[in-house]
Amino acid sequence: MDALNNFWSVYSNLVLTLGTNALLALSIWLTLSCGMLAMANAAFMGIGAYTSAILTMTYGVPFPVAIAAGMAAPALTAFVIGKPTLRLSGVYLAMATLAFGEVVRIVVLNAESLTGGALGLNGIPPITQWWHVALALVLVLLGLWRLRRSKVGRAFEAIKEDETAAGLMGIDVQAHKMLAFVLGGAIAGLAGVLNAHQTFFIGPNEFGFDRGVDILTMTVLGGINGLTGPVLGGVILTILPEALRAFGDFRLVVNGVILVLIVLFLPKGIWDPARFRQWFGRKGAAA
Amino acid sequence: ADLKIGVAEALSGGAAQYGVAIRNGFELAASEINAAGGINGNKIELVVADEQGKKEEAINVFKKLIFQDQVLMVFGPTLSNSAQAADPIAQAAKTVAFGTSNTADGITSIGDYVFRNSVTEADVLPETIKTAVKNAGIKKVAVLYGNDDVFTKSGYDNFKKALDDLKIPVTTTETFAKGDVDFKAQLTKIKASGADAIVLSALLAEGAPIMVQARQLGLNVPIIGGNGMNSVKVFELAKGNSDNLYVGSPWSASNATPENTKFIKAYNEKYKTAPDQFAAQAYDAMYIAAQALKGVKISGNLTADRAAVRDALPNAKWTGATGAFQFRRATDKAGKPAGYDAQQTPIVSVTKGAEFVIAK
Amino acid sequence: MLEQQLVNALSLGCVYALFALGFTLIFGVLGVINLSHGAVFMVGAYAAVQAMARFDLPLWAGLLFAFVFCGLLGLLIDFLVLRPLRARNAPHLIPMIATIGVAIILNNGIQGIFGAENVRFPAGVVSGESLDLAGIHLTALELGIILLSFVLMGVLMVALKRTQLGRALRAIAESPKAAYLLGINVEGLFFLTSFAAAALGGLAGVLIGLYSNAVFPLMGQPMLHKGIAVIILGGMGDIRGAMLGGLFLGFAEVLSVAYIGSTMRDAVAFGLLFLVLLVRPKGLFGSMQERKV
Amino acid sequence: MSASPLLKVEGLKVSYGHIEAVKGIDFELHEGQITTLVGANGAGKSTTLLALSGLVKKAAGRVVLGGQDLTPLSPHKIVASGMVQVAEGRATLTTLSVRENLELGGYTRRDSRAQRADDLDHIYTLFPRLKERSDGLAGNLSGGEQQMLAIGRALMAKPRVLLLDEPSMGLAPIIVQDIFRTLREINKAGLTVFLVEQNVRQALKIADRAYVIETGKIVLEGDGRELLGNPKVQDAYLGG
Amino acid sequence: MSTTPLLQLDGVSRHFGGLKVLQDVNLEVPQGGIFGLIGPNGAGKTTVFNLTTGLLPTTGGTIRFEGRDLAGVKPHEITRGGIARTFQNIRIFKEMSLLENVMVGMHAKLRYGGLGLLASSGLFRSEERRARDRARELLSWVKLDHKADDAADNLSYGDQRKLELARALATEPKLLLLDEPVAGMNSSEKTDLMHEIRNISGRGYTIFMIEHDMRFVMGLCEHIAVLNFGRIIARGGPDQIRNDPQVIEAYLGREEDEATNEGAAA
Ligand SMILES: Nc1ncnc2c1ncn2[C@@H]1O[C@H](COP(=O)(O)OP(=O)(O)OP(=O)(O)O)[C@@H](O)[C@H]1O
Ligand SMILES: Nc1ncnc2c1ncn2[C@@H]1O[C@H](COP(=O)(O)OP(=O)(O)OP(=O)(O)O)[C@@H](O)[C@H]1O
Ligand SMILES: [Mg+2]
Ligand SMILES: [Mg+2]
Repeated sequence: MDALNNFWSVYSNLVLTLGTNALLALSIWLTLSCGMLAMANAAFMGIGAYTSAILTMTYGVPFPVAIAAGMAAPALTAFVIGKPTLRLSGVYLAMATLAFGEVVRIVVLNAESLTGGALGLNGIPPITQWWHVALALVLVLLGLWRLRRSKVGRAFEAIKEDETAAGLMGIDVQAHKMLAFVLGGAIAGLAGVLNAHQTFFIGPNEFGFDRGVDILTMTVLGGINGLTGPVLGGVILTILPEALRAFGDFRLVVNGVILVLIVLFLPKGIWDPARFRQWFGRKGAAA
Repeated sequence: ADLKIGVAEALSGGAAQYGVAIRNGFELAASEINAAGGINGNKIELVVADEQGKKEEAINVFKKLIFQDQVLMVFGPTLSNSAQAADPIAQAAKTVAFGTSNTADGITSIGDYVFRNSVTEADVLPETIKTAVKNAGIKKVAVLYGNDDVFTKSGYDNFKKALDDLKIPVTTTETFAKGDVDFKAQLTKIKASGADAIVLSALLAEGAPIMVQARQLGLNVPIIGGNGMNSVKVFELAKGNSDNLYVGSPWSASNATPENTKFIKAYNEKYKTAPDQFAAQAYDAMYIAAQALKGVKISGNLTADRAAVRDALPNAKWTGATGAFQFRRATDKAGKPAGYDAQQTPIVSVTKGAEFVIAK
Repeated sequence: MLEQQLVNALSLGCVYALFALGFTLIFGVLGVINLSHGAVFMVGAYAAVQAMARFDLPLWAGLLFAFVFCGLLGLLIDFLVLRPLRARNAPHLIPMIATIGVAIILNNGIQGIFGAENVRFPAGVVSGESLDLAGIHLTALELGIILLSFVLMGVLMVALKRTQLGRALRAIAESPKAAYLLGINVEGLFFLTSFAAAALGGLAGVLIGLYSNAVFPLMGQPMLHKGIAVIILGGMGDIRGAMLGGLFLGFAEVLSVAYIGSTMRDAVAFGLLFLVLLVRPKGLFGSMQERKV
Repeated sequence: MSASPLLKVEGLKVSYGHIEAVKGIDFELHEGQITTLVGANGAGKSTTLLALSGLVKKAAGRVVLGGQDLTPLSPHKIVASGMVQVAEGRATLTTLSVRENLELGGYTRRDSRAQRADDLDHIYTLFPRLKERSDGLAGNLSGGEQQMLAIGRALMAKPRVLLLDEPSMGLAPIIVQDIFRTLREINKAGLTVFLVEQNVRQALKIADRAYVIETGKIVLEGDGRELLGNPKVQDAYLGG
Repeated sequence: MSTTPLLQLDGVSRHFGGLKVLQDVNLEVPQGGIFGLIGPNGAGKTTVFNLTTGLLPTTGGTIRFEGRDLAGVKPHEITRGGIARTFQNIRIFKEMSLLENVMVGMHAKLRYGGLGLLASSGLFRSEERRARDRARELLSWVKLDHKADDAADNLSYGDQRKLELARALATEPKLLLLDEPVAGMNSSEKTDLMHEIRNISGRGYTIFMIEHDMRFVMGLCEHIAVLNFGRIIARGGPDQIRNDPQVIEAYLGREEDEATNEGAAA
């Protein structure tokens, strides 16, 4: 019990970060599963974080309300920018969404009276409990799991493979893309709310390009062919730098090497059911 | 028994430039203290951890140092943003968090376990401006600062306040972002505005090229810099264009007190490079802490010992590389007493021929 | 002031273009958004600084050294990372993620070796002379960057559009399988491209390092962000687009500093990028052609 | 029949994962002849061709072209040694112009520019439709036009052996006639042709030699006309 | 049966830049039966399909389906309205299983709503089961049911075409557009598919197909239109078309060797 307590006091923040990172990975997975490389998730996370932090700090609203608002604000933003941007494809979409993220960051930097500008917001009440994160993750996973097994999930996948053909199957391509984008925004916002109320502080530079790339890396590294991949990717990428502390000055080099090795040897992501089947199949055949 | 002290600094990522110098400062001071017999016979053992300049990492590292490594107190973290996130952890665990490079407002209002010896620019900048105005006959200035970085932005806020207080007109205010390489657009505008000086809140990575490009554009006015520019590296990075830069800080490379001379020499010997203000402040911080620890009876009960350190620290006084030092109580948002800021006298110097010359 | 600002915009635009040329080349042929290009760029700057400082080399030799060194580094990255991924038919985002790993290795490796602090080129390697004409100021280095970026663009464009090699590269870009069927040495050309793109990146690293006077381990990251914007603006993989995208961004930034205010500079630049994409979804020069049904 | 074959394939096996698509086949092509390989969907015809060109890995077997062992060569070397393929699905380079596609066909050639220009003209007389669209993007061609382009492009390489994977697919009857006539012509001019076809009747008619493949194994071989009359072939491939 | 044709093209034209791919095309596909569209490569046949399914806008003229003008109607709405198609260059969803491919086709026919699926699990389950059963049935129509759970990518060319057909049928169309359905199949497979299509037509689907295989076209279609250089040059029954000198000149060819056309008499 003592050991557990001790573990918790050392690693609680890490564990909660695992949860929020898993949420972020899932949020971008949603758009990827629909064939869109949309990289606005860091910005959506930021919008969620700022919205909720301002609400709890200056207006003292209850946490559930802050969560709802922190999810609604990015979802609404996604809806508004989705209309023109989702026509773009591939890296062009990625760039437009990154550009949008930059604009958000600069607006936050300049809206000093509300956001604290470059200094960020300090003294956010640490309301987030472990079970908030756990519950959020479980609910999101359940929802996405259901979605994936439904006609909506199939439509996402069809759109990912061939938009034209999907349209000719009676799928409203634009509406489905919008749905993925908006839901992704809401989930990223949720992660932002939980993160803001866990770390006392948020600043505009946390939600920029690097975070966007981090989120994408977690998901792709984990594997995008299911829900397990993003969660796994989020967990591994969060833990890895901690686990490598022994390497001292060169630990991030080791971190990079491991990243490359994973990608090289597991190019479809860490969680790749097809490969598992293949391994399993081969073993079965050998036996 | 050894006195375990945590050092949480950014040793990788963009803030590593500062974090590494800071760690060096601590290690130099600790080895000197240990070589001289330690504190009441106890050796200092530094537990160094990399917080990458990220807030989550800073929290993780603080937790690891406080709960797992069971340190007596923690130095760091490097960036103010990280301090905003990590210091509350120390506060809640009733462990001293001692920052040596956090200059942003409000850090010490987190609680009474939060200390820093980094001089906030609010105290320094008015002095710098006054001296520069007096020396160079400045009437109106242009302001240039990095607006996406806490350090340079809070520096700017203080500059602005000081300029307002001194009633010095500002011709134009321009910004840049971290990582920019070209500042000519801003400098051209400043030149056209006819300012007598540039007030510059920047770190060296941008500050040095700004000086060079300003001179290239024929903008030869004095530059008034903040803490970030206070480094002899400016002579190397802005070689040939480094004159006429005013900086104010308790620490100056050309301050020839015996303490400072000894520090610079030792640092140069150990790390083969010149120290900067970050290193100097870390070095002094270690001595300040040592000073306080001398008066603490280590009982072996960690909770009690930590509280004892906290109680001893506010009274520590020390004259080191940065001159005479003592703490000053800060208040929190509600005006109640909270942590402790530094109380020091700044020295203003101006660059001339690859040297800082103290300006009166 | 306007004249000077226009000149400023031109030289900044060419700085961006110079970085973007190699970046767009590797995308154009390998189809990989090479996020290690910024790191290779940084390695180029370090390679030249070290070579010039240690052996007292002149600038041209430093440039040559960085060119070759980074070219070889590009080959190594291709050989160890990208080629195995091609052989394994990795899904298209995967090579990009791998290059993130490479960037982490290079950035932190250099920091581990040379430290996190700024270093600079030996003083006096570039002529301090400058062109002053009717109140306009242009340094020799800026002039060099402007000229070089235009020359490189010209050379690359001719090479890609008018030669059999260029056609082969475009064939590979579209379909390696088709290229194989035509007898094109696909792997060989992939290597060649990786070499050339990285070598160009190294060259850009030296020149831009000289220009900004600050060489440090993370100097490539901000450049990378801008570089992505530039090649998207121009149209991914399009050489002429990289040049025009660079100029577009340079002018957008400088003019917004001059007339709107520097706090809004990036907002204006990225806002414009956003708008350009809405009007031309494949960038200024991206082919607007839809896949035929 | 001439003495030694131009191309000899022995014990060729190809697997996708743990599915064996080609299960050890032997066949040969003789200089100046048309040889055809016919079989149902999924029998392994395309796989065989891809393996010959080195685009899929051979699990076993040997490919020898005029005494030169091609087995270990990489695809571009195989093309350079004179064996060129028109693949299923055409592999049109959609973002290049029609002319550029054709010019790339001659990529491995080392002869004069004028010689290549002559050959280009020859292709244009063979397929006038391509000449009309010569500067347009190949991606905008109709399906049939793309097939012409693919054949034209392969001919630009001046191959010794031409491998064709279903060249008649998607073409108008009049063009199919043209293409088979062209094939016969270029064959008469000395080109060795290996033809994979679904249009079994047509293929057997022009073939000197034919192989029938079923689920990765060769089940019948013989003279083209002879197989046309074979009741088993009639039954399985020529329909009622 | 009503007199209005199911699909009607009225003076339709389509240009790509200066290229006039279709010019003043008038076509009527009657309700029921099998209608054929033939013509040389590049004549514009596929373009007719692209216009009909809303993938491209017309340059001029109107297209009506069941009397309704299709101008500006989105592809997915046209599909929901009852037109399905297959593609000349196969476009199945390669990474999905055969079953999933077909289930995608049933997208608009499943009655649980977008997010309602999270709430009502009873309806969700029964609808999904219905979709699965129906998809298997459709796969068995084209004799692919034994591969239902394989990845579509691993199918051979001919099988991919059949899968596309099953997927198109899953949208429950009134009009089925087939773009060269037997390209890449051998004679006996063609014969099989011919039976299949006749069956499908017998179930009440109207079929409009493009095909270059004359045995197939002549054997199946009651009405045929011939497109050449973007214009209709002939219309009529198989016999009429076969003997039309213009069609022979432009499309069929005059080869004495009639076997080229795979034996016009099927
Ligand atoms: N990339 C692949 N991965 C796995 N299996 C494959 C792959 N390509 C082909 N196959 C399988 O290999 C077998 C042979 O396929 P192949 O394409 O060679 O047949 P084919 O004779 O050319 O048929 P068709 O006449 O339909 O083109 C088939 O069972 C097919 O499903
Ligand atoms: N998106 C497009 N842009 C430019 N030209 C096009 C486009 N789509 C079709 N075309 C041109 O229109 C003409 C008709 O094309 P279409 O695909 O309709 O022919 P088709 O009759 O189906 O021929 P095939 O029998 O060979 O498939 C062709 O010359 C083609 O190049
Ligand atoms: Mg085949
Ligand atoms: Mg067609």
